[in-house]
Amino acid sequence: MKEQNKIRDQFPILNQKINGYDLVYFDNGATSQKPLSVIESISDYYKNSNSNIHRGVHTLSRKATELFEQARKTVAQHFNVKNDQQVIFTAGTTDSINMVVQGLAKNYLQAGDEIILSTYEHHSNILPWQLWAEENGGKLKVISLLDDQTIDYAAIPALISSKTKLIAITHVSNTLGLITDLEKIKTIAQKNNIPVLVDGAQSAPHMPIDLQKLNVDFFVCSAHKMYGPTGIGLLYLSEKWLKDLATSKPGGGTIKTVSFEKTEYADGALRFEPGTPNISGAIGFAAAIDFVNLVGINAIFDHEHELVQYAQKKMSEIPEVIIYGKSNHKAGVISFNVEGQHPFDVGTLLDKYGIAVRTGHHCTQPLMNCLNVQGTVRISFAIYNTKEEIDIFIEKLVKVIKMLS
Amino acid sequence: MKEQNKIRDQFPILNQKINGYDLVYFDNGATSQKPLSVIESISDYYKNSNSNIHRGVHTLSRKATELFEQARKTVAQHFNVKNDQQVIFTAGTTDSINMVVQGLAKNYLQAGDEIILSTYEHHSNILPWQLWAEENGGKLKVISLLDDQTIDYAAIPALISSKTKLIAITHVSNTLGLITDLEKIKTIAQKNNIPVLVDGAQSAPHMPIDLQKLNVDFFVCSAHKMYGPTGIGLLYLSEKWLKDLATSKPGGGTIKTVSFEKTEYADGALRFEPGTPNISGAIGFAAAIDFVNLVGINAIFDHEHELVQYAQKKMSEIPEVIIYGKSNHKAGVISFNVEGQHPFDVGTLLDKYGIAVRTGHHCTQPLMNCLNVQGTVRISFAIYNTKEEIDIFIEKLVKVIKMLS
Amino acid sequence: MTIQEIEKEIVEEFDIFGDDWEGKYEHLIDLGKSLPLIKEEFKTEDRIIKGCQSRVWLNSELKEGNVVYTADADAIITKGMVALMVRVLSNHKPEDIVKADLKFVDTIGLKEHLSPTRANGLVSMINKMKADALAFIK
Amino acid sequence: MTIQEIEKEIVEEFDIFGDDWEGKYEHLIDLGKSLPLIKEEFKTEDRIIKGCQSRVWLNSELKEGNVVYTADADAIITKGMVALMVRVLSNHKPEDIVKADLKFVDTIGLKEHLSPTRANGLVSMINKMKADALAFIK
Ligand SMILES: Cc1ncc(COP(=O)(O)O)c(C=O)c1O
Ligand SMILES: Cc1ncc(COP(=O)(O)O)c(C=O)c1O
Repeated sequence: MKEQNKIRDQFPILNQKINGYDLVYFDNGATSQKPLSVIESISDYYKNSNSNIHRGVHTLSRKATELFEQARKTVAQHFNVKNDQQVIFTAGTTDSINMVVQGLAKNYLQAGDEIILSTYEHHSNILPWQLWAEENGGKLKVISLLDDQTIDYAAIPALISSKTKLIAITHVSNTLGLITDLEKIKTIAQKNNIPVLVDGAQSAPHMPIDLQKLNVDFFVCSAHKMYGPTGIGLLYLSEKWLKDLATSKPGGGTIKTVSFEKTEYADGALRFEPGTPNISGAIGFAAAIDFVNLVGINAIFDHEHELVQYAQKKMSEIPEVIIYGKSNHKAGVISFNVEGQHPFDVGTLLDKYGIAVRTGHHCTQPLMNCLNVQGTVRISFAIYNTKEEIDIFIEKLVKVIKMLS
Repeated sequence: MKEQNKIRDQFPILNQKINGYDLVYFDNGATSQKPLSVIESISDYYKNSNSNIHRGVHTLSRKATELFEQARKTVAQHFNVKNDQQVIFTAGTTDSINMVVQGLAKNYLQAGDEIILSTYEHHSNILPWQLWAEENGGKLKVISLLDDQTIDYAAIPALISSKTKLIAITHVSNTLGLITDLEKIKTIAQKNNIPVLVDGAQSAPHMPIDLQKLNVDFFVCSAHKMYGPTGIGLLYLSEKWLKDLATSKPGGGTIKTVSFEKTEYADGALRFEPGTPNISGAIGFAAAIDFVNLVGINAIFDHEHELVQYAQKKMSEIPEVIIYGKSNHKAGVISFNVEGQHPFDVGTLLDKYGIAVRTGHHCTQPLMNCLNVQGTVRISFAIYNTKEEIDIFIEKLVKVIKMLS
Repeated sequence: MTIQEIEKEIVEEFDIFGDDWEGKYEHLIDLGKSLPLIKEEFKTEDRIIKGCQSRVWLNSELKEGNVVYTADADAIITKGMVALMVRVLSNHKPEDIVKADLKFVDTIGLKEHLSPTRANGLVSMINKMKADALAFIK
Repeated sequence: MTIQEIEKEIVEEFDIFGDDWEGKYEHLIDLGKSLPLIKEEFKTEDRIIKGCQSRVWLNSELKEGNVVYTADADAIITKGMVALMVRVLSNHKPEDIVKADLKFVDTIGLKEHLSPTRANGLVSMINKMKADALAFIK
């Protein structure tokens, strides 16, 4: 509890009133709040070391380059990446996925090829593939869900053909919190020699991830969902794809030599980081990882797991509440509806009580269709949330239900 | 002078010693420093209003959305854009250009088509076109420079054919500071009904830009070169291209409805802003524009122009100094070499005296080839630079030349 | 009653609740529940005004020089707001509708629902109501 | 002399300048100018070590059990550094070269030039020198 207070002290934004009530921030799946150490890493950078990086001969430029490359090392270490060149800074998960799709479209994917996705993918892991498929005669195959909304692993082999070129799957469903069993996916993929892309936007903030052990081809996530700033994310490439993924977004900094006749591209991460990168973003990302490691990612997982268990139990006691994806194996996310009520009304009234939740389709419309709902209400936790906040939430939820019915 | 001090007070980074000497920051072409108001707009955002934007029903989300959309309005107003949906936030100039190229490649450019560029383009305005050309059988045609390194406008008509699909040209050369006469370009383009893309990375920080008057198809720039944060830039689209530019980078937020069968994309700016945008970046960009407007963009231009005149005059008095692009019609940039010396040595020694300059090819290798040099030394100014700093620079440059020879 | 008079009436109606926002919202919800606002046959795709989350249907007709609106929404709070808008604007001359400033929303403390960043389609609905009125003038 | 002895000699040579960085750099520049470090015929494309801005050429040979380096650079400060490296490492057993820690660069206050973020190719050159030495062992 004292520990918890010390953590909350790091997040000044939590000390505010909304409509006269203490803010309860349960919208961490959309974006987490940022600790002071992250906020200050950014201002410190601008106050002391700001400069453009690479190629610079002056002191500030060297300082900034070292901070930026140190950030790359911090990210690499955190995810246990062997060679820090495999860590590519992008604008976020969506940007990372687009870079993979555009690169693969150039020298790997052919007309008629198939990509396997799951029903609970985020739009950001659907639309880029869908656009590729539409424009190039490709095909998306969708893994269905079982009645408890977990992935129907047994259905995957039947989806695989000689045309299957990739499995792109989310690690943790942003809507349901369910954790995909990547070992099962990988066993099937490896047997058929199919590369795997893991959308880690919702797993990276909540659980330990060892990319050497995970041993997939692509892993992507966003800093802003894991205590870091907006506008920066990770694209991890396996050693193979670091060489083989085609350049889709060239620009200043990605090259060795340029002439109008011929351009020789750089090796390593630089080939995928055109133009001036989000330098302060990378530094803030590293500060966020330092924060996570100070608390301990396992401690974060345990804490959030406890919150989920506690909240699900309490919510189950409210007869009008329908919880989706009610498994125990889930990260800090719960999606629900109140019977007969529109999620928008529930969210609006909870907000009046100072409780920030997300409502709607959560960028997972295919999952909504599968659940046969317009939307859900989603609460999602971070390390700074408490059981007391859940108690408040439950109390107010009961009030809201009364108001609406 | 008092005004100038008040401005410098806004930039805490300038008050530092490098190797015992006062920092003289003449690397503004690479990236400018940031005033406190920009730095604080970012920390304030994270301390008070951080949340994911759009679709949110809770108070913080509304606050963050309003700040983000207000930032769009601020940028639109500054560049006199009619409809703020024409302002698209990207990761920077390079990202903006890539979005244009990728979009045009889908439904506008055909095999055999030609793009016209100038010899003094930045790699970021060469490589994306070159990659498109290589992969799709397109062709780049290059406008040559006259002996004084200005664009040979008279040569353009001969480059135009029925296959010419776009002129992509930099507004201000990042290496030479020369200002392109866009009216001449536009006259030729309009006569032949050819769209124009303007790379404003180096003009937006230094001179007033009215996009309604300018009336080009695409205009791009980066916040970090105009007192704003890294990781955020502008892609301006004309009304026509806001509708017609193909979606190349889809993701969460860019849609109306999604299913695995069919996706309906959103109208307006959102279609080009997939995933969680760089929210704090957009807010910092707006704060930077507020700073520019407080000082006055015309005052900035005049001040920098005076510095360029002053510095060029003083530099001309040093016999070993060769200035490139020695026109009077230039923004705050001067490129030079010391006869017989490598720019890297000049830059390294100036840095020892606390003077930050850029050396090398400045991501303009084709221009270097044209100048027949390996690289140059570049000094570039911002509103906080002073004549006193130029005096120091000149004094040290003379010393450096002595040390090297 | 003129538009202004109806606005005044609504303001007084909500004034009773003072600072009691819960009372206000309960009243709004009651308004939302009180009546079917639109004929089922009018709830067609082309009459939908899409917010991100909550959908609004609107039908506009000109009857004896006045615009008659009927509308509906799928979320009850939105529907309450829709009911207020219809009560204020319906059965008035197009000219008066176009000029209406709808300040009452601010006064009764529900302004946030008309924020353009709100995901409920209300702003689009009002724009549509005014646009339809304008079309009847021309 | 052993590698360490040469390092010590260089440290003493630079110690004379104390805090006078200008003196140090003038000395470094003189070292760079003093001699052609590599035969022109060896300045081939495949012997170039590319920094972003300043280029280094390196040639390694094994002569009577010692590695003999010759090298050059196009920027004079880089060339001075190259001259120091060659002076320290050339004519030693591959085993000793591989182990050398080259702390003298730090001691004489030129460490920044060995920063991996420096655009001068020196770090790559040292890596190449050591890799070549290692190759001679195997
Ligand atoms: C003329 C010009 N174009 C494009 C760019 C690329 O801008 P960014 O690195 O912010 O993407 C620059 C920056 O160096 C530039 O000067
Ligand atoms: C599972 C999942 N994938 C992708 C994304 C997109 O991330 P971003 O918006 O940071 O690009 C999200 C964020 O909502 C997500 O939850």
